[in-house]
Amino acid sequence: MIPLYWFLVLSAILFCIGLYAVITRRNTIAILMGIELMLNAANINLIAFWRYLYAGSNLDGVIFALIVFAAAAAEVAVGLGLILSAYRSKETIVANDLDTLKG
Amino acid sequence: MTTMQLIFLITAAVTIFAGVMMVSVRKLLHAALWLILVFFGVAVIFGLLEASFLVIIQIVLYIGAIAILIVFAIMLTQNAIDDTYQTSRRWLVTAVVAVIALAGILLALFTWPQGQALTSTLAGGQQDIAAIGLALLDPEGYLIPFEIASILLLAALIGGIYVGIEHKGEEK
Amino acid sequence: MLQEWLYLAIFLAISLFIPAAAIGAAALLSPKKPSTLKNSIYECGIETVGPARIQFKAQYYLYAILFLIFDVETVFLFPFAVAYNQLLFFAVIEVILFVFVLAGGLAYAWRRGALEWS
Amino acid sequence: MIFIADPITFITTWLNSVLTGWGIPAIWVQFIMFILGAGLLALGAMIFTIGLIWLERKLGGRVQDRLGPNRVGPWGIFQTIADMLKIFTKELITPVGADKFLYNLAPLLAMAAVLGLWAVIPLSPTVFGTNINVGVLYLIGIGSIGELGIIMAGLSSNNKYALLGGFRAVASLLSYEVPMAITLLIPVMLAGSMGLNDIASAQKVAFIFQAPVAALVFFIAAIAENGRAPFDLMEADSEIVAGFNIEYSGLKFGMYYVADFLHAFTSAMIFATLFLGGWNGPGAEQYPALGFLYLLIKTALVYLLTVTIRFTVPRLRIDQMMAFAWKYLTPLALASLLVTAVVDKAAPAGQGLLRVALLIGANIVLFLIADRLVTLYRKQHEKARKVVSDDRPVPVAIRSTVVEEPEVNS
Repeated sequence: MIPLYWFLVLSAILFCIGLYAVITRRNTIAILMGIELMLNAANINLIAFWRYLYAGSNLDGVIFALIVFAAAAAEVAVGLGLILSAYRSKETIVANDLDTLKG
Repeated sequence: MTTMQLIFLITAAVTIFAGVMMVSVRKLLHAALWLILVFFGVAVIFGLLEASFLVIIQIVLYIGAIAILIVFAIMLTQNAIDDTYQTSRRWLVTAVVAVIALAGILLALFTWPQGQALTSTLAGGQQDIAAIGLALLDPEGYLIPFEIASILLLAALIGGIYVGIEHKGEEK
Repeated sequence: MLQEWLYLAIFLAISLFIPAAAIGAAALLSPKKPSTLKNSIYECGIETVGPARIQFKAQYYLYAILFLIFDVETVFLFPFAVAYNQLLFFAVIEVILFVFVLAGGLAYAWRRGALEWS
Repeated sequence: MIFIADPITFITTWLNSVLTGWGIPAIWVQFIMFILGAGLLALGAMIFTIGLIWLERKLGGRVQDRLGPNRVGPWGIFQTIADMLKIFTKELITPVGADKFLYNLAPLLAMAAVLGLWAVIPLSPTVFGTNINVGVLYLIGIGSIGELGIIMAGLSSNNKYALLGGFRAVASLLSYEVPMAITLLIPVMLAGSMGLNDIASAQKVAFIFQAPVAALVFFIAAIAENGRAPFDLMEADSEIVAGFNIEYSGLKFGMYYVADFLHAFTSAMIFATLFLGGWNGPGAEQYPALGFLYLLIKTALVYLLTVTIRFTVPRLRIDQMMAFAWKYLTPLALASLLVTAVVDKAAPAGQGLLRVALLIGANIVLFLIADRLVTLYRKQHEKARKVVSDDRPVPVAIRSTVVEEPEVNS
């Protein structure tokens, strides 16, 4: 059967790809996409640990992943809304150019 | 090597490839489509972990809703940025940082004493979704996270609409 | 459990393969005589003006947000629906609370005019 | 096992024993059976569509007082086959500037999103693709793959109208998916499972009698999900020429066409399974083949209704369509969910008929309240509209003087 650490390695690689996207990309939407990738990697970790250590006894991992789904949805909704709002007032969505706090 | 392991390896390879393409491709729209492939790969991984409810949620929520929202946002802001202006010049430094982080995680993982020994045989049955429902609504279980999730979603809905709606009269 | 998913995967692969095979066969059977005019973009008979990238209304985005939030809500309610027969009345009250909080969001969107197609 | 009672299971068992007899390992036998079953089901569904298209065109013709196809063969029955031969040999045009890969992938996804639904529909008590325990959510997930196909078609065609049509289509599909997903909760709740075969077998009393409002909402949302009249905004010929599939030709367009017709029938089948009891009927348990017949009859009734609606009702405006989804169907679906949950829990246990009566009563009250609210809302808005339109000239029909014909003695 598949050893646990295979899943963990996959999750680590995906997480680092997401991290790379978050740091290098200048477009805020692309940064958000990187964050989604990182959340997915975290979910793999949660489910893998749940499956291998606690599957018989409780549902912590699954519920945790469910809440992560809800948080990801909330984050995308508000994050993209902010990006659109910034685009409307500034005509740009490049992260470096959005450096003033006033609207 | 069993069939399961083979399926895992293929899925992992495809997922990682799609992830790399997502961060390296120039057009943002194509990056979003690669991201959808990553989501799909993660869904298959959930399937291998016998979490059928999460497989279908991954498809319904991530591919069906979040990815579509991202594509909408890209289309709405597409005049803002031209395709050649995507990555910053420090990409090499960042790549090194990311690889070092990965190496650190992997090192921690492989030096973890019980890590490699943990394997699990598959139960073979279907995931019990009623158990999730019972646990979610159990006051001694996860009722508080369940209700807080509703408030989180409400806040996201109100926030998203408040910032997303075009305020009349504030147009320049 | 994996048997069911294997069946679904095979089914989806086949349902992708059948139309692909049909289109492939049609591509072999059909004539291929491309011309500049034939391959040009259709725009009601006149020549195409400007690029195909057009600006969209923010309205689409508002609907997508509403959809996303309600989709998450429905997904949270599905385990409740499956477990419904084993639950007590108290659980139904909890779900009513859950739904009412989100219905408040819908009411807010309604009042803000986010549901109007302007 | 008797052949007549359950032919499919009979053949499967026979084939299974033959393959095992050849010395093929059990896992591979199952794999082969999966491929055979899935392939035959998908292929059967596609070939079935040929008849379906003829049927719908003929019915549509009759509804609109036309003849419908009547040239090729008796009653024009071979019309679709002629059409198919033609479309097979049409040139496949790829427009300039199109994103080749996505452009070619989109029709496949559109077709797969419809065929994939057949994997979970129980055709008879014993014949179903798989009774997976997330079957209902699978229906929603497959729907979202269809949306993905539409977005891809719109984006890759390099055409303004395709892009506009694609986004309109996706926005309306998203909007109607919300009430649809909420009403899907109700059969799940009443049956206590998400597997479609479990839901079908739980319906000793069809769920339409326990949740008529939910059934109505689901029916309307399903029509909208199919993109059929009166919700055919995405193909509004006069507004956005043909929507997202405008740049497709030959069989690639044909795939959208076939998917459209098959989707309508499949939706009717899902409705029959979720709310009309699926294969349930007298004697269906003993003779599964009879169950298939019941399912077909129920599906045909629902399908006939959708076809009649398609050919009689005019198209809605897009603002009306969106308002209908969000301001009427979604609140109604939420209310129906809560009412069903409360009444079903509060009803005394063990009394089947009383419970059903209570549920029907609650649903009728709910529907009347909703109707009343809509009337009030409309009155309010009509007042507002009158104020706006005061200054405009209002066309008044001039009543022509009717010349009375002299009575003729008969």
